[in-house]
Amino acid sequence: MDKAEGASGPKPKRPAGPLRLVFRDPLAACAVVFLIFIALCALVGPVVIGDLATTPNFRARNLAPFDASMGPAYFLGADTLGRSLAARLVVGAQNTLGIAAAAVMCSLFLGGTLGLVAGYARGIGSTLILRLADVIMSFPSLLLALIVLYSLGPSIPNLILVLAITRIPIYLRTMRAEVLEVRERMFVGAATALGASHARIVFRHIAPVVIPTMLTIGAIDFATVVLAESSLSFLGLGIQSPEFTWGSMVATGRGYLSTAWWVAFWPGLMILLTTLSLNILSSWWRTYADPHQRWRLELPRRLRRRIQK
Amino acid sequence: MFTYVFRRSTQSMAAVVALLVLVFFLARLTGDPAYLYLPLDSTEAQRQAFNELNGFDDPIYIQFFRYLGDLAQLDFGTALSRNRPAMEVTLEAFPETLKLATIAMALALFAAAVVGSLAAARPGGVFDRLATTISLAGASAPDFWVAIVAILVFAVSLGLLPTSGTGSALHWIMPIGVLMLRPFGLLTQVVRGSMMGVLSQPYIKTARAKGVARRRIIFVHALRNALLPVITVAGDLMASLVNGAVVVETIFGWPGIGKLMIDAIVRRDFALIQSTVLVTAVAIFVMNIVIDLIYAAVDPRIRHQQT
Amino acid sequence: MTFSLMRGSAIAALVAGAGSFGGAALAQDVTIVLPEQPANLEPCRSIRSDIGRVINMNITETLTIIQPDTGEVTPHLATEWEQVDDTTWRFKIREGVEFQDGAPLNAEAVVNSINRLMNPDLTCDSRSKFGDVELTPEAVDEYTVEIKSDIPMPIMPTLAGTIQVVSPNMPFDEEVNDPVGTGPYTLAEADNEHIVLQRDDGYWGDEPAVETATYLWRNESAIRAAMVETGEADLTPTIAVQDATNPETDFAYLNSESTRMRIDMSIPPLDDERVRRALNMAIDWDGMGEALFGPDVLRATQMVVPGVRGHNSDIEPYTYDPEQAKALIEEAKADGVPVDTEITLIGRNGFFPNSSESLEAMQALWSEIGLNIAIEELEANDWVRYLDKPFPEGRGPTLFQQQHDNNTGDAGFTVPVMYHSEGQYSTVANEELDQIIEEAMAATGDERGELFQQAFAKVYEDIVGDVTMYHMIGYVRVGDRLDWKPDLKTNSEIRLADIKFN
Amino acid sequence: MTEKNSLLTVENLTVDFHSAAGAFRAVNDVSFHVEQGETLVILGESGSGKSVSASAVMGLIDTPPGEIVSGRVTYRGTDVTRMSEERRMAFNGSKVAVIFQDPLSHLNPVYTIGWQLDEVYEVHGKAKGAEARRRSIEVLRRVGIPDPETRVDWYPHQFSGGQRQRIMIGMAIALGPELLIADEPTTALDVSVQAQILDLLKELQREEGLAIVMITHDLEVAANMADRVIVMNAGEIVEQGRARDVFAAPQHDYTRRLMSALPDESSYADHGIAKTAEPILQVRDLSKTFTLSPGLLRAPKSLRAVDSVSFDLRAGETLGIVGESGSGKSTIAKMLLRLTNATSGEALFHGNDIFEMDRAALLKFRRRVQMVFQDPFSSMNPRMSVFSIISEPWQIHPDILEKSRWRARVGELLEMVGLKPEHADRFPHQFSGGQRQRIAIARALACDPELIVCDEAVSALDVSIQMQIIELLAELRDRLGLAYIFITHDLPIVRNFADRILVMQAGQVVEMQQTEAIFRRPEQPYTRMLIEASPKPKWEQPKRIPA
Repeated sequence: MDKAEGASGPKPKRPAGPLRLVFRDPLAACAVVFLIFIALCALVGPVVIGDLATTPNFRARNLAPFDASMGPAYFLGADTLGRSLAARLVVGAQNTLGIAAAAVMCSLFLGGTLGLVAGYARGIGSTLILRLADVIMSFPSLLLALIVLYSLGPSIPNLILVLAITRIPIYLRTMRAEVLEVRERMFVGAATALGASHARIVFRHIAPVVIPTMLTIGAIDFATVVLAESSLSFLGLGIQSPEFTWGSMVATGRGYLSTAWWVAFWPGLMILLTTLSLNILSSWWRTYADPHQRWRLELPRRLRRRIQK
Repeated sequence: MFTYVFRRSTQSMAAVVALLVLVFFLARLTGDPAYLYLPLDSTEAQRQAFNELNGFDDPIYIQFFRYLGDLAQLDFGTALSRNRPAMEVTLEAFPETLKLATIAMALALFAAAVVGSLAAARPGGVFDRLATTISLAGASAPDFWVAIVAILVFAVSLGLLPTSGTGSALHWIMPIGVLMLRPFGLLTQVVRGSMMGVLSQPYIKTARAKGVARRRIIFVHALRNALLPVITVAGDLMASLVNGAVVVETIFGWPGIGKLMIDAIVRRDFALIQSTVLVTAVAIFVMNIVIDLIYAAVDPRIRHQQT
Repeated sequence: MTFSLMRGSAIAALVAGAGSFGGAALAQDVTIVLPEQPANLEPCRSIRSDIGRVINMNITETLTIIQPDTGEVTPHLATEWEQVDDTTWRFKIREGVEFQDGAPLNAEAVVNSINRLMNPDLTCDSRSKFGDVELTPEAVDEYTVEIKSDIPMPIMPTLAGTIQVVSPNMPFDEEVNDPVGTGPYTLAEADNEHIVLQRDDGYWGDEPAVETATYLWRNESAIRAAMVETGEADLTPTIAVQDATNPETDFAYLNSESTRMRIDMSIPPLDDERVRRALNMAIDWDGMGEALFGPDVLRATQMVVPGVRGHNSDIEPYTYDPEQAKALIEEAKADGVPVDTEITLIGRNGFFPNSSESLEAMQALWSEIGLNIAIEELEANDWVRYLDKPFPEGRGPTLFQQQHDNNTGDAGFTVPVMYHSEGQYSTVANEELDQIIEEAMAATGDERGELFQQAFAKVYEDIVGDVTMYHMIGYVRVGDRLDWKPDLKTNSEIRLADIKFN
Repeated sequence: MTEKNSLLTVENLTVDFHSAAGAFRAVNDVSFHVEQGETLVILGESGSGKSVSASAVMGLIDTPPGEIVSGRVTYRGTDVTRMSEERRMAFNGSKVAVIFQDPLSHLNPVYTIGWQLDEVYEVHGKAKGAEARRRSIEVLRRVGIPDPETRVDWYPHQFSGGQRQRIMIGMAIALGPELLIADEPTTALDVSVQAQILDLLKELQREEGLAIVMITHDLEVAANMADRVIVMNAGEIVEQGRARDVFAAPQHDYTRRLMSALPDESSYADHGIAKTAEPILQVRDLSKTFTLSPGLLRAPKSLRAVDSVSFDLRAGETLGIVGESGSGKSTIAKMLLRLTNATSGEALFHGNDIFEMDRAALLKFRRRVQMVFQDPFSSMNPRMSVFSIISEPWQIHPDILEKSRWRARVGELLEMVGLKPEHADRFPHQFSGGQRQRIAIARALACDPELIVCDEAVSALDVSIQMQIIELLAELRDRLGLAYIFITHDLPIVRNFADRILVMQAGQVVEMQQTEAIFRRPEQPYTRMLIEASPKPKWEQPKRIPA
C-alpha cells in the first residue's frame, strides 16, 4: 500500500538532520563552533578565572596584547586597572549572553503571547494591542532605561526588563501576522470542526506552527539586544559597575582606542563575532527551513557547483 | 484612499496621545528635577523655589491637566535647560536627524537591493559568501566603536575626512556610513532571502520562457516583488534611525533630535522630553502610513484588495 | 554694521571646515571644542562650567577676580572695596566702562545685576554660592555700591568674583540666551552646532589678540583630541588622561576638583575609627592614581586644592600599608565591631573619567583587608539622594563617592558644608570641630585660613571623617598656533583675552 | 524512431534531481519527436516526469536542482541543451513558447499584462513602445480577451482564471513560435472554461500551424487534443502511439490502469436508500452574504455567496453538491459545520437548528458530523503525528473512548481506511496525497459520525487515486451507514457515488435530482453544459452534435 498510490516522489532515505548539515557549510560550522565555545566560556569561565577578571594589578596597566611578561593570562593584554582582558572577556560572556538571552526570552514570551491574542482574537482587543505596540515602538528606549534605572535601581534584571520591553513589538507583530495566516489554514478549520476549544486551537495547533519562526527571529534579535545593551552602556544607561558585559567593556574602553586599542577591540570583536555567528546561523536556518532552497545545503558542494554551472 | 489615510491617522493620533500620557507620568518618576537643574550645593529653599516657579510642586495630576490645557493651545512648554520653547528647539533639531536618516536609509536600501539581489542570483557563490559576511559583519559591530575607529583612521591617520561636525559634503560621509551599516547589513539579508523566494516563483520561469535575460529578470521582474518584505523591514529600521541615531549624533556632534532627547532625559527637561517624543512619534506614524501607501504603489494586489 | 559681515565669514570658516579642510583659518580666529553643548547662555547660571566656559570674562565680567594660583582677590570692574560693618561691604565701580549695548557701567547697573541674580522669578545657578543669604545692594552714588547681607559675609569680595555684571537692558524677569556684559567679546551667533563670539572694539581694557572665537562641542574626548590634532579646532579645555599623549600640545592642570569617599560615620562598622583608618591605609594611592587619573594627579588629604585659603599643607597622607590596615580590622573585629557587614560604595554613573574604575579598584583593595564591599552606581538624580541630608532611611553602611569643586579660593565653601554637624553633606558630628568651623566662618584674613587648616587636620587625622582621594588633574590640548596655558579656573572659564598666537 | 526532419527531437534524455537522499532519476532515457503542426500529448500522473522532459526543451529545469545527465534535445537540428545563455534567450519565446498550469502564479503580479506582453516584443527586438503596445492589444484580441484596449492596463489578479490562461497563451504566441508546450494548461480551470481553452488552442493550431506538446494527467483532455500520445510513468515512457490506438487498445498495464480509472459511464450509484427514511438534516433558505472589507483604496461592497439554498438529507444518503468555482458550494459546507456563520436561514440537524446551538450542543453536534477537506496537505497539522491527529477527537470529546484504548482504536481506524497500524507514529509529510486523505477520513471516523461532509475531498489527487478514495468512501458508507455531503466541481466523479445531486451556480441551486435523472435528463442548460463540457476524444469530434 505504501507506494501503491503512484505519487512517487524521491524515495526519501532519511534526510540529513540540521546538525549534520550545518557542518557541511564551513561558514555555518565556524559559527556553531564559536557559539558553543562562547557558551562554554559563559558557563564555566567565571568559576575558573573569576578572580583574574576583577582584581586590579597596577603593574599590568594597559598591558599590550601578546606580551608574555605577565604570563599567559595576559595574552590579550590588560585594561586600565591591569585586569586580564582575556579573563574579563570570559567572565563578561556570562553577563552578556545571559542578559541578551533573558531579554530575548522575555520579549519573545510577552510579545509572542500578545501577538497570539491579537492575531487570534481580532476585533477591538487586537487593535488595542497593535496600538500598544506602536506606543512601545515610539517610546524612547533611552527614557525607558533611565526610568527603570532611576526608579528600580541599577541591576541586571532591570536592564533585562528594559531591553525586553523595547523588543516586544517585533515579536508581537510577527506573531500576529503569522497567526493571521496560520489560523486560515485548513487544519485549524479541521480542528474547529472536531469541536476543539479556542485554547486548544491556539496552543495545540497554532502555537507549534508559529514558534519556530519566532525562535528564528529570536536568534537574530539576540544580536540586536547585545548591540542595544552596548549602546546603552555608551550612553551611561546600561549595565552599571561593578557588573560588566562586553558591551560595557567596549563603552569604557572606547576612550583608549587611540592609545590602548586592545581594551575596546577584543570585546568589540567578541560582540562582532557572536552576532555575526548568530546572523550567519539564522541565515543558514532560513535556507534550511525553505523547502525550495534546502537542497543548497544538502547536496555535496561538488555536485552543487556542477549543477549551477 | 482618503478615508484610509484618515482612519489610520485617527488611530495613530490616539496612540500618540497614549504615548504622551505615558511619557508624562513615567518621566516624572525619575526624581526631583531641581537637583539636576541647580548646582549640587544649592540650598533646600532654592530648590523649593525652583519647583514652585516651575509648578513641579503641584500634585502630578494638576501638572498633567495643565499640560493638556497647554497642548490644546499648541503650547508645548519651555525647555528649561535651553531657556527656549521646547517645540522650537525640537523642530530645529529634527530635520537634521531626518536628513541624515533618510540619506543613510536610501543609500542602505539601494546598496542592499543591488548587493542582495546579486547575492541571491547565485546563492552559495563567491559573491554571495562575501556579501553575506561583509554585510552581516557591518550589522554586527557596535556602532560607536565603528564610529570612533573610523574617525581615528579616516580623519586622524589618513586625514581624508573631517573628524566630525556639519558643513561640507565631506562631513556627511562618516555619519552616514556608520548609520547605514546596520540597515545595509540587515536589508541585504532581507533582500537576499526575499529575492531567493521570488526567483523560485513560477512567473520567473515564465519570464525565462519568454526569453528575458537573467539580469533583467533579477532587477526588473523579481526585484519589485522582492521589495515588499524589504519595505516593511526598512520601515522599522527607519523608525529606529529616527529614534536612535543618538549614538552617531553624539559622536559626530550632529545637532539632531536623538542627542537633544538624551540631553533632555539626562537633565529631566520634561517639556523637551515630551516635545521630542511627540515629534518622533508623529514622524514614525506618518512614515508607517507612507509605507502602507508605498506598499500599495508597489503591489497592485494591495491596491485592489478585497478579502 | 559689520555684524552680518562677520557672521558671514564665521559661517564661511565653518562651512569650509578648519585646518586641512578648506585652508587655514583666519589668523586671528580660534576654534574651541567643548565637551558639551552649553545648555543656555544665561549669565546668572554661569557657574555651570558649560555656560561659564563661553561667557565668563568673555562676554560678562565680574567685580573682582580670584587669582587661581594664590587665591588672592584682585580688582576688575570694581577698583576697590572695603567692609563697612559686619554685614555691609562697599565697592567702588570702575569708571568709563560701557556695556556692549552702550549702557554705562555704574552703581545702578551693578545693583541691577545683583538683584537679577537674586530674583526669585529666575532660577539662577550662581545664587547657590550665597546659600540662603539675602543681599540688599544699594547705589550710594554713581560709582559706589553698598551690599548688605542679613548675616555677616566676611568673604564678600571673593563672592563678588562670581557675580556676572550684566547690562541693565537685559530682561530682569526672564532668562536669556543673548547675554550682554562689559567683556571683550559679544555674542555673534548661537545655534545647535556652534557659538561664535566676536571681539568687541569698544572694550574698555586692552584689545585681545583673538578676533573671533567659535565654540563647538563633542562628547568624546578622543574626538576633541583628534580635532585639535587635525587642526579642526585650536583648543579643547578637557581631554581624558589617556588622550593626553603629546607633551607638545597637551598640558595638565589642577582643575580645582577634589574627590573623596565620604564615610557614613553613624553606621557600624564605619562608626569605628580603626575601620576608617584602615580604609585610608588599604589603598595603593600612587598606583591607582597613576593608572586612572594620570601621573600628575595629586594625592589629597583635604577637600580643597593647594592655593585655597585654608589649605593645610602640613597634613601627612596615610601611607599604603595593607598589613597594618588588615591588623586594624582584625583588632576591631576582636572588639566586636561587625566588620563583616556589607559596605556599599555609592557611585554615580559617568561621574568623572574612570570613576567606576576607581570604585572597582577600591572594592578589590578593601576586600583584601577583610571587608565586605559592594558597589552601587546610581543615576545622577538617585545619587543625589545620598548626597544631601536627610540621608535615605534604612541604608546600610555606605562610602559615598563625591567630587567637590572649590575654585573660589576660600575653604569656607568647603568645610562647613562637609564637616559641620549641620552641614548639608556632612556625616561628621563633632562639637569641637563645629566650634572651630563657626569661628573660622566669622573670621577674615590669616586667622580664617589658620582655623580652616586646623579643621582639616582634625578631620583627617583625629576624626578620619572621609577617605580623601585626589586633587584631580585636567588635561587640555592646545593647537600649536596658540600660546595658552590652563590654570585652576580652566574648568569654569576660558578667557579668550589670555589666548595669544604663536 | 527519430525522423530526420522533425521539428523537435528528444533523444535518450535522462534527467536527475539531486537531493540529500541522493540522485533521483526523474526522466530515464526518454526519446520522442514532434512534427510540425501536430499535437503530441504526454500523459502521466504526478511525478511521472512528464513536465520535466518538456522543461528540458526550454532550459527551465532548476528547482529542485535537476541535471541533464545524458541525451540530446534538438530543434531543427540544433542541440538546445548546449545553447549559450544568449542564444537560449533568443530561442525561448520566439521559436518555442510555453504555457503553464495555474496562470495566476505564472504571471508577474506587480506588472500590468500589457507590460508583460510588450516585453516579449521588446526583449526580442521585434517592436518597441507604442508599436509593441499595439501588437499586444492585437494579440489579446486574438486570444479572446474582451475590450483589450482597456484591459491591457489591468493586472493579472483582475482577470478570471480562464482569461489569465488566454493571456498566457497570447504571450506564448506573440512572436509566432513553431512549437507551443502546454503544461497542464487547463488543470486548475472549471470544466466550462477548460473546453474554451482547448478550443482556443486547437483554433490557433489550425490557423498558425503550431505544433503543440501538451502535458496532462487528464485522459479526457489528452484524448481531446492528441494526434499522438506518449504515456509516462515513473520517468519512463511506457507506451506511445497514435492517440486513437492507445485509447482504444492500451498495451501497457499502467495505461490500462489509467484508463480504468475513468468513471464508468453506464452505471449509477444505487445502494437502496429508502426514499422515505427520516431526513437527518433539513436546510432551509440558507444564505450567506460576505461584506468585502474595503481594500486600501476601495469602499466596502457585499457579495451574496449563498442564496436561499434548501435541501434535505436522509440517513445513509449521499448528496453530491456540484458547482464551478465561486458557486458557493464550499461556503455551504463551512456554514453547516459552523466554521463560518450563516447570514440567514436554518439548518435542522435531527430537528435542532445548528445555527442556534449553544456551546454544549455544538460540541455534541460536532461528534456526529465530520468533515474531510480538499487539501490533505494543509488540513492536518504538520507538527502532529498521525496518532495525535486521529486521536484528537477523543481528547476533545473525552467520553468517546477511554485513553487506554486509543492506540488500538487508531490501529483499527487506519486499517479501516487501508493503512497500517504502524503508520500511527509517522507525520503527515511522510505520506503521499492519497494516503493523507485516508488519514483525514480515519480522523473523521474517529467519533463515529452519522454524516461526513467532504469538501472537494479528492480534487487535489491523481485520477487513479481519486477513484480509490471514492471507493473507500462508498465501502465505509455501506459498512457504517454513513451519510455524505460530497462537494465537488467534477460532475462525472460522483456519477457512481452520489444518490442525489444538487447543482449550484453563483450561490443558487440550479437543479436537484436523483443522480441518474441528472445525467439522463438534465433539466437546466447549465447542468447540461457541466455534463457535456467534459472533452470528447478528438477522433469522435466530427460526430459531436452541438448542444
